[in-house]
Amino acid sequence: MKAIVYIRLKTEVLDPQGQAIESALKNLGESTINNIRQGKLIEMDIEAKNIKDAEEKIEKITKSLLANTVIEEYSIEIS
Amino acid sequence: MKAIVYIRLKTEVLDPQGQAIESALKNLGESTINNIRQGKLIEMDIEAKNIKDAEEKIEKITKSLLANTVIEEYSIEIS
Amino acid sequence: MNVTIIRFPGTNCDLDTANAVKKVLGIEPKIISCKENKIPKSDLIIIPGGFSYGDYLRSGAIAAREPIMDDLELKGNQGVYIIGICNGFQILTERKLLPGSLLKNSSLKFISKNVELKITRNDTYFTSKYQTNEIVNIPIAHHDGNFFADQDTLDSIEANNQVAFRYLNPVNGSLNNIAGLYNKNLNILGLMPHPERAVDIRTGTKDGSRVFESALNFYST
Amino acid sequence: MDIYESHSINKEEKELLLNYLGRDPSHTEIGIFSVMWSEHCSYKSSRHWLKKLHTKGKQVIQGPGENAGVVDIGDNQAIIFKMESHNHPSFIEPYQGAATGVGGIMRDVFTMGARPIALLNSIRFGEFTHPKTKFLLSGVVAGIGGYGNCVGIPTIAGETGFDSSYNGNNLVNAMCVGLATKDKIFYSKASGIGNPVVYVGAKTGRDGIHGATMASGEFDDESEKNRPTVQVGDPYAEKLLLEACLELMQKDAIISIQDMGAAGLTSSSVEMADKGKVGIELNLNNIPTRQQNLTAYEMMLSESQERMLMVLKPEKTEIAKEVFKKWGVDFAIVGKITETNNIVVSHNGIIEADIPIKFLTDNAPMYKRKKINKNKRNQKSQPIPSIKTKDAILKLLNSPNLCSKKWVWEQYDRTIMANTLNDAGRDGGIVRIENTEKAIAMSCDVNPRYCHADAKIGAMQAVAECWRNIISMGAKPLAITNCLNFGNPEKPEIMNDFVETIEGIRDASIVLDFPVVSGNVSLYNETNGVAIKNTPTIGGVGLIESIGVLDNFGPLNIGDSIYMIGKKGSHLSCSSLEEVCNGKSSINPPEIDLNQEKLNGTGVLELIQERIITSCHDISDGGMIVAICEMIMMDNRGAAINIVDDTKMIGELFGEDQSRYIITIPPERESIFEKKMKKLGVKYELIGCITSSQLKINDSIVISNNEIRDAYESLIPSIMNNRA
Ligand SMILES: Nc1ncnc2c1ncn2[C@@H]1O[C@H](COP(=O)(O)OP(=O)(O)O)[C@@H](O)[C@H]1O
Ligand SMILES: [Mg+2]
Repeated sequence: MKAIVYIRLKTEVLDPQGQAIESALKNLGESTINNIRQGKLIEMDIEAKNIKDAEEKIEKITKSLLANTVIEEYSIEIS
Repeated sequence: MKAIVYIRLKTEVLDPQGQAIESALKNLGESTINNIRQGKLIEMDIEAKNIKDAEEKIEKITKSLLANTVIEEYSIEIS
Repeated sequence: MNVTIIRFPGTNCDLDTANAVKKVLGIEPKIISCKENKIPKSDLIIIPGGFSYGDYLRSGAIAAREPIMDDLELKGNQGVYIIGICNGFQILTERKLLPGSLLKNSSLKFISKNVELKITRNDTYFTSKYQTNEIVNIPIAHHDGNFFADQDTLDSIEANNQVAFRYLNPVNGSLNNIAGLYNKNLNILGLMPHPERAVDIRTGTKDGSRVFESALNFYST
Repeated sequence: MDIYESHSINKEEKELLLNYLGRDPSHTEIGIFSVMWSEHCSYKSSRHWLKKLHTKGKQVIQGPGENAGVVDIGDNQAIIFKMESHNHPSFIEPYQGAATGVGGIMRDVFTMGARPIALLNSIRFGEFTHPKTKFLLSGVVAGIGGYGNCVGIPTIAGETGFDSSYNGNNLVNAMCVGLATKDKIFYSKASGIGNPVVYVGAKTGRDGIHGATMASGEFDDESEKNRPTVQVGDPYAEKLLLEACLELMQKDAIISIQDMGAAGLTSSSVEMADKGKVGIELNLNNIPTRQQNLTAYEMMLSESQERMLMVLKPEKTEIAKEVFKKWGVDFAIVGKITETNNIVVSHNGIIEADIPIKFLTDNAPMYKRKKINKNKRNQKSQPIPSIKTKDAILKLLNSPNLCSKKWVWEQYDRTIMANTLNDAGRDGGIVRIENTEKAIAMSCDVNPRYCHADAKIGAMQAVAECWRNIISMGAKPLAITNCLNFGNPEKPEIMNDFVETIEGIRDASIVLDFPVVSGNVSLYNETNGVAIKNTPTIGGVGLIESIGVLDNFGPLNIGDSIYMIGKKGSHLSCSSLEEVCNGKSSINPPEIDLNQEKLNGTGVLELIQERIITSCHDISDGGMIVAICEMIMMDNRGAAINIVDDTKMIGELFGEDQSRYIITIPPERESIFEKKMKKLGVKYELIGCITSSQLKINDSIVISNNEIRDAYESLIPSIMNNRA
């Protein structure tokens, strides 16, 4: 199975990268794009009996390693 | 409208981050997860007449700024 | 006094830190690998700077989950003194032994320079040789030193007087200009500046020596 | 296009190859020939001329020809250093191109047994206003910092330049300096028939298999994206490889060792065997790979980073394996040394290549390309437009080439290892040797404007400027490395400049006893027929025997007198003033008298060593006044300058006459100083004194520290902070 974990900074955490991209776009004359935020995605292959099993496993590693829940939130997609 | 750009390293480009995460998981005893690759996601609000218009705009800024097409590939999602 | 330095793969300030301890305290510290099961009995444990595991994923994230960190946490809870310098600070926050988190510098660039720091209090194990409110000059060299904590956490840090050092001028976006931080019990210190690079006037500043001298002072009295 | 052409093997080379082999080569063999006969590996245009460099001296332990040069610094210690270009990769992908450039040069140094102690770099970009410049500058600087900072080696000096000739070809020259024990230096010469050939480091992927050397009918079925030409650096892997190699080097297990740089496994195995006059056999099934199904061709040509090849003592293989296991680095026995004098490559039981090594090395093509001397000299110098002196000073300080490069070097960790003795912004960098009183001073220099005007004089000046910078830091210059960046050598005028450059470097290094111990050539830096200005970057190292001499040296003291060493300035053509005010410069650089250079420099060094003077800075680009401004800004002081003859003011302030220094002396030591200079026959002149603030010239020109600082420091941030 394939899994993707999407990791985003919590809304209240400042995102200087998103801001930098936004101001670069503004400099290029692009003003219709706003609220840019940058996150991560982590993709992997996983061996598991079924989707639920996979989900549990991914949830576990995400909480324990992939995301830092002090500043980040995440979502998981399995296919 | 909201747009998300997903940016991934091209398949054959070395991904030291993915490798490091994978071996960290192995050290933590997790051996059913393989081929980890790390990518980015960039989210934004966009004003556009319609989806097609938005897509074109996002495509343009992705090529020119968000993604490094020498080593990365991307996909765009608009909602 | 027994000083132990923990080295992770990618740590690169281990030797500098050991040299500083030797130079300032005349003590030969023990450098151990994070692959050891246990940390030897120590009066002071130092997690030095560097790029543990390449700083991949997040700075300090992978190192914070090493088995040896269980023992470090245990010792920290028992009151053993611990310093995390730069990457060591990041590891300690990732392990949640210190509150908050260290984000990318607001400039998004690596910053290497000497900065002025204000000593917040001198009644701790790590700062007794400084004066309260004294301004000192110590180098920083990091990409992810932008201290962040949610408002409640930040309020409690301030209320408990847990800030150890503040940048005199904003450098990296840190909230409240926090450059270094104690845990509630004041036995764990994390700081972004590198005191081990400031122990010899020939390299520009000697203001970092007193972090180590304070520890020795405490030990010998 | 036939398969040879698509591998950049021309008709004559094809004939030569077929003649040598007496049969049709396999695809893998064509690949091997193509990389080994490429300009980059074979030095086919430059080999003949490089032999003319001056490479000897009693300080030299190893000159050019090994992975890096080695000089003696006494006490059984040696300094190992080299500079290398990564121009093309950093134009395609600035971050990774620059990062892997740093990684590559570091491996060249630690492969010889040295622990790297400092990094330097010389980087050049197109005009400030060119659309790509910002992108390239920010990527290159982040890449250099990203790699060196992570491995943990201080990047302590370098130079950053801008010129329209680099619009289509930026330059990234990285230098690494390492410290070794003199009797524990490792070389690449393989020996011992039957000894195991061992691969260590990162796994091999399809990185960097270059389009030009591979596009061919049968290979087109693989999609483009499967063949990334861009290598991604992994500094974390490098750090582990570095520590593992240095640890193994303590265990008397290594017979020879060689990093895998350009042309990866092919060139490393061929070079090791060639040096030892032995054969080598590789079984590619044992190569650690990142992807499945790599072909022999791909494995032989891959330029994956962070890899090394070694020949080990057979009885020590297990010990070696343990060391690498401990550091988490791949270790594989991939072949053995043979007596055949051939390189034999097998994969899946099939012999993919079997080539006599000498065909790839000694017998590789070598060209004595045509050269034409198009004398560009003697164009009339252009009149300097009338500009107020004060405005001219500020304009120069605010120009791309002379302004502060703090924006650049603040991104480099300069203090790691805790031995950096002077901060950036001085003449170069100094690092102390741990547990000794010694220190090493280093600098990289070249003035492409002079080299463009006159290749030979420009080259002499590059060597001399580097020498001067090292002297200014109180060090005795030891030796140099170089990176010769030029356009297309098939153009006779460029070839001519290349040859004159070598002559210039040779002449200067002979007179100054500053031999070349390593280097690199980068040709074809051309886009759409426009070549870069000749850029022979010189990187030098010098020795400070006792760092005590630096204790009261450096910071300016109010009341000290300012002297100039050397003759009064007057030469304005080809100067920065001309370039900045006229937008172009004339083709008439200042002359250089190497004997005078030596006399002045030796005198200054004695002044520092005898603690007579309190600070020193060389005069280069921008002339005397720019040097003075740089000095007073560093320490936030002022200066009062007297120019006796007002009509000669511009020449004295901005002239770029060579072999000159600014020094400061406490008034009470002036008489010893003067006596000494007279005895040595060195010209000097009192030009003013250090004050607490502002620059004052003849009471008529006054510039505040804020004005100077603002002009000097604002340019790059104002442009760069304007981007993502
Ligand atoms: N790319 C760079 N990397 C590191 N240091 C640099 C770089 N560019 C400039 N510097 C530093 O800035 C200072 C001034 O550079 P430069 O004008 O080239 O010096 P000089 O003319 O004395 O050789 C030097 O200390 C140099 O080391
Ligand atoms: Mg200089």
